[in-house]
Amino acid sequence: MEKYLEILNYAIYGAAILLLLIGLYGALTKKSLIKIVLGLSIMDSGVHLLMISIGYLKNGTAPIFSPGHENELAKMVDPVPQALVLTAIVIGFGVTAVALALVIRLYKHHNTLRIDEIKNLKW
Amino acid sequence: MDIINIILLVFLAGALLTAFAGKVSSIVQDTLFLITIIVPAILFFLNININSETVISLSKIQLTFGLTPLSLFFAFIVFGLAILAGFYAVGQMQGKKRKGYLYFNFLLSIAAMFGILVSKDLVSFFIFWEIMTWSSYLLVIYNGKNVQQIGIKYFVMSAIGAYAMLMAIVIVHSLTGSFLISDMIDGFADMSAGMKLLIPILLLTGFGVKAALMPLHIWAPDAYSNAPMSYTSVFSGALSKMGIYGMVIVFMTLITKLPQESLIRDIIAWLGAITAAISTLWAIKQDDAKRLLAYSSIGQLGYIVVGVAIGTPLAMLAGLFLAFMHGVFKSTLFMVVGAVEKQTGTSNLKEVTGLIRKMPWTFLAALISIIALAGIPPLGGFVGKWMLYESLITSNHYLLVTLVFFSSTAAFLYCYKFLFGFFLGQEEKEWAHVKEAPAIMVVPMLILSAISVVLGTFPQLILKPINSALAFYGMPDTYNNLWKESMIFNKWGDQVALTPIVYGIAIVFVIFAVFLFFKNRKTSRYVTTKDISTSGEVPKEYENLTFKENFFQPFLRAVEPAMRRQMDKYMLAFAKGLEDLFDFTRRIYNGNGQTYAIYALLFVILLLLLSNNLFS
Amino acid sequence: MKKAIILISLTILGVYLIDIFTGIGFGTQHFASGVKDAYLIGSKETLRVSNVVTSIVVNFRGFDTLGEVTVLFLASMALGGILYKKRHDVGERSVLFPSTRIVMSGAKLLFPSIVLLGAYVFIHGHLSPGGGFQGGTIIATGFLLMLITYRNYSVSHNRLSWVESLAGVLFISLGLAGYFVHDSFLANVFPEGKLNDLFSGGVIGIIYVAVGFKVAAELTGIIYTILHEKD
Amino acid sequence: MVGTPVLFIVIPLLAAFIIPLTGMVWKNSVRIIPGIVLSYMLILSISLLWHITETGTVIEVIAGWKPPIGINLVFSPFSGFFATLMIFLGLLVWVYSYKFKRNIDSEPALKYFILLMLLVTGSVGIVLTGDIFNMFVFIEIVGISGYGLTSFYTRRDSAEAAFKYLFMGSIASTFLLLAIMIVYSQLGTLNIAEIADKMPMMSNKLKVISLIFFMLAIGVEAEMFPLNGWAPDVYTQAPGPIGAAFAGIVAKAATYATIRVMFTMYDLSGAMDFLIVMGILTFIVAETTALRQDRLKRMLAYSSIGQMGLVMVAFGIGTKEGIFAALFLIFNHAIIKGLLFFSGSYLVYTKKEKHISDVNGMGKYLPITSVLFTIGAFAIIGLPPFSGFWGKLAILTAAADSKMVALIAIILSVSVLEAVYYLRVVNRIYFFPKKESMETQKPTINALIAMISLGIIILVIGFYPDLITGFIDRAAADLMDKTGYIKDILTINN
Repeated sequence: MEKYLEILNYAIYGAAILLLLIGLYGALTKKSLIKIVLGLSIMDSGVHLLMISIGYLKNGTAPIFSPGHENELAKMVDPVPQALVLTAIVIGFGVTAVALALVIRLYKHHNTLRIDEIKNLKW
Repeated sequence: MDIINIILLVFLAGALLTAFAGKVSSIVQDTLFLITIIVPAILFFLNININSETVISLSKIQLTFGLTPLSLFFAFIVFGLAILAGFYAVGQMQGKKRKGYLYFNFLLSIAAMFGILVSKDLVSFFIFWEIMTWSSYLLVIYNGKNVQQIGIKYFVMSAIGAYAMLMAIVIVHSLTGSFLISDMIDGFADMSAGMKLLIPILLLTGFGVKAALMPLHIWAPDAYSNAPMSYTSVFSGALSKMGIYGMVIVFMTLITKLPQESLIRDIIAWLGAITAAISTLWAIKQDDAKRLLAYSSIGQLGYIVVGVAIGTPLAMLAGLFLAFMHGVFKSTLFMVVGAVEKQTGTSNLKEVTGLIRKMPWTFLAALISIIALAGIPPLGGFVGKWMLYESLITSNHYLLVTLVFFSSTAAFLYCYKFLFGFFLGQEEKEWAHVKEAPAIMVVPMLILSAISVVLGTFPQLILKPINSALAFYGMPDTYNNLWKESMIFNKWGDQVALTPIVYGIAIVFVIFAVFLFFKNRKTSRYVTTKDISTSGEVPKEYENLTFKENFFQPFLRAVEPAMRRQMDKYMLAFAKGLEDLFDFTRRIYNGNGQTYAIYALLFVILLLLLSNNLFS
Repeated sequence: MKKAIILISLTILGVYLIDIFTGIGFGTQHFASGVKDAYLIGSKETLRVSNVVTSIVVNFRGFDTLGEVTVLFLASMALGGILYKKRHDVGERSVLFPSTRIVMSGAKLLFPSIVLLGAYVFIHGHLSPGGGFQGGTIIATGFLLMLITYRNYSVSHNRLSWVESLAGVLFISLGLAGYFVHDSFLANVFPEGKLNDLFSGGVIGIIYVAVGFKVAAELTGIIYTILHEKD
Repeated sequence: MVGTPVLFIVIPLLAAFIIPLTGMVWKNSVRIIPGIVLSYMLILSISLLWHITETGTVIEVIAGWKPPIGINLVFSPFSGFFATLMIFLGLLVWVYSYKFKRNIDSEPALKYFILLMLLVTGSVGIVLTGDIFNMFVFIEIVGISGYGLTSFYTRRDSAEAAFKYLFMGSIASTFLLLAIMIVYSQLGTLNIAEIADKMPMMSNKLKVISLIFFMLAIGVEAEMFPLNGWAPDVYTQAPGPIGAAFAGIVAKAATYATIRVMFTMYDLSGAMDFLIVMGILTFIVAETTALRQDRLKRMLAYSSIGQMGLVMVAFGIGTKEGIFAALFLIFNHAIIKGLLFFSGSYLVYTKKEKHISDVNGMGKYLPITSVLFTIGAFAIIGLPPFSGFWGKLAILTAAADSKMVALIAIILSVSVLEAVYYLRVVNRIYFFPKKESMETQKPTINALIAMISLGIIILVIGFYPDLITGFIDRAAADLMDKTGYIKDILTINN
């Protein structure tokens, strides 16, 4: 039983990696630009989840010295990945916004969202 | 500041000034151009000092300049031709466009040749070599005819040669830790066997391109014939000699230390001889005088290479002597073509006829140079060829001498074709207006012709510097014992043995000519070619009585199999194949962003799978 | 074929990733000594900021945040460039379904409280979970709500620009104050105060407020630009 | 000393935040302020570059926290060389495009200058930062300003190019985060110097895999072979001078990142050989593709990619000579490619398709631009006496000293191709008849200033390379001194 729980511990890693792979799969196989952007976002989320879970400590607390918990330093989870994820999320948001704007323009320009039809620039 | 630096700076400043002086006035530009050629020449010859060295120190590299006797000899050729061709160019460029462009590149390539000769280290050698290449490249495409093919061909071949040389240079540097030519020569003996073979081959490739050696010669016919003739005379006369200069150094210093010495010598000599033979045949076939001379140049360079490659003292003497002679007479001939082209507007041998009376001085120069080219005594060409044959025979290269002799004889055909085409034959109305070229063009030709004549009788004038040049690289001193080397010299050492005979013949000839002149003074009458009505049939105006069409057809038909395989075509096919291949490979950039992302994924996967082997 | 290759590749990638991360282990301390402890102690002792993530984001790694804010700024600027139209028609937006009266009134009702919540989140960023980014995002959602509910609701671009720029300038000026006073960019120039006080952590709280304003303005601007696209 | 490294980042950002406000009042300020800021950065970086020759590397900590706790900026001879070069080129791009388009007063055109300034800032940040996650942030800044600049012209296929760039860029950034996290999970630090110091503690497997992810991420920006599909599109579709900025600034910064990661952070033995292989692949594929291009800017783009491949090879050689060669090549590439993009975009300015045949006969109509293009072409081929020659000589010497004869042969044979396609263009400029009905656009004064100054630099360095070899030498020595770098940063007392 404990062994299975041990494996369950890794479920969050598994989920994150699965998200990453799903996102990548979507970005690489879907033809619609919107779906590709979605895929990229999902991929990003997967990595963010992975980052957060790396910093986790078993039975840890949030890295906040709230009143009454000022001395729980050893139990606190690693705050660094959380800070990094915050930055990464914001950056991911910016990139997604730009991507969607580009998609809008591509659609206006080519009147299609299929990536394999938008190939004016090649070779 | 050493004199060499000053000369180079004068060249550079002069070139820049000349290029822009066209905005001021044409005369100023011409004057500046000539000054820029003459001043360095004077400076140079007033300050010849074999032992001095100038070093320009950069943090990584030291550029060393200095003179050797060999480079002094070549500097004679370069400066002499440059001055004469310079005057000629001023005449030829009268009223043409892009004068500044021509002058600039002309000066730059002269400067580069000078730089090559005074370079004592490989880097500055290479720098000047490349400057020479691109400045001559810019002149090859000067006429704008088919530049994409001709220019690129020239540049690609040059680049192949230059990069082979560069490869040799950096390898030498890595092995000896120095760029100095003398260090290369000293350190050569200690190199590994593979490097010993690789370095001379790479260097010879580099020099072989400029010397138009088979199979690296494909650029030459087009390049020589497409450049303006004032420059081609330098191009063929002096610039190609830079290849010979390099070859002489390689053969005298590096090849001698090789175990495979005789093999390489034979291969290069054979290549030279084959070059000579094939290009002579091609020259016969040409109808354009420029191309004819271009092929002829390649052939002549072939002889020179044979001489240099065989490498016995006599062969070396012959090679370098021929190099000098070739510079003299071939540049005269190119000048002749240029003059004819300027006056008639074409250089096609089929079209232009009967200029002998219109351009007598040009004809005289052409005649003398053709005689020198063909190797007929008593002009300079004969001495060189004799020495070459003799050296080949004494070193037991009988097959080689046969081939050389064959091409030399075949050369008569195109010599005749050239002379006949322009100057003899019937006078066409079309060319009735043609006048003699301006003096500024004719005088350089005549001066060069005079040199051909003088050297035929007094070859020692030039053999002496050649001898001291060779002695510098350890060749036994032959100058005082020339008679031991060749039967063309008499025991007194300084005269051609045939000279009395030649003089005898000449005197008889002159007396006969004078006799004829006086005898026929009253009775002679000028007739045109059409004036043959006495034989019963009056030719019409339009009937072509010259036999310029299909000149030497039977002969060409006989040698045609030998000419069917053209290096050009193979190389072009190769280039085409490469381009098709690249067209295929560039399809990996198929324009689909998703595909690029898939590449990225595959890149990662591949690296992950190979990671154990890649990194450890 | 292509899909098969991708699937296989992704499987391989997945196997490698799982292999790595099971190797790393979950829920345990992976490294002997890292910067983590220094951050925890520094936040408590020196900066007196109880939310360690905030002190990392704003102070220890404040430079990242500056870059992050710049990324947002750039994104809104690039967006404006990409979706640029000659004349800004501020007229009605096209919406699939016009909102009902209930939605309209509800939105009006919710909007102030959303903004207030956002403000609360970024003002207390150094005390509790939350901060400038989170608060700013919440405020932007308020604007989003208004924008999708009311067809002709408009936000003044100029006003957004002002907020955006001033907040950015405030952030950098506070940083530069540290540069001039303590020779180190972003160094604290205000008194630290007491742990778990609203006015604690010196500049950190103020910077996070600036970040909150900036993020709110930028996000709103981005949403506004995209919503104004006609297809 | 005019300031410290942090001002390289802070001043442009401050300006970027202020410009929208001043722009409301005085429209031209949007155009002028970036120029002032870039000039200030140039002065700052040059003075710092002189300063460090006496005092050694300048390390600045942010927020008063010493490394590895805080983020630090490192202005060493190596990074300073890069920073100065990039800022200089950025300033020239600004000068060139000051009045690039007549209709530049419209709103998005004004954003151009801010984006340009932030592109330079981001690249300088990549180079100066001593923190791997901070580097990620700066890479994203560069990326987003790159997307914005690429899609600047709404009429062209620029959105397509930008989307491809973004697609690759976001995959890259995902993997970059992954790699950073793997490293962090093992070593508990993000500081490059400390990572390098602690690297032996990491298991070999994780080392290799994280390095691969790093290579994917940075390889995209550094235009490494299978990852560079976006690059030619972006170079082509972005406004002319931005092509120069990508070649001279972004690619340089990415190369710097590659070297920092591979050389300083990791101690894997096969990494350098790997760099050589990837570099030579990039070089060959890009140059052969460039040979078959019929559009001018696309040709220049592929050529630029090829040159970056050569730089990678030079770094991969790994000896001090190799790094010297790489830095020299980088310098050359920045100024020469800059000149080529600058002059090339005027040669085909009026043409929509920008075919190579559009330059036919331009020598007569745009004489100065044509001469400058020719100088650039000759220089990039590596002909003396232009500066390109010294770079080529340096890399060949370095390769020869490391006994890589085959490498020399490959480089030289591909260089022949390079000569071919550049000379094709030069031939067309001068010796082909001009096409019918073609108007030309004379370069503006500021564009001429930018181009001529680049041309002069090419010539001056060609004649007297010692002007910069000192800096390059110090930079190479600085990079080679890995332990010195780690020690400098970890023992700083500020």
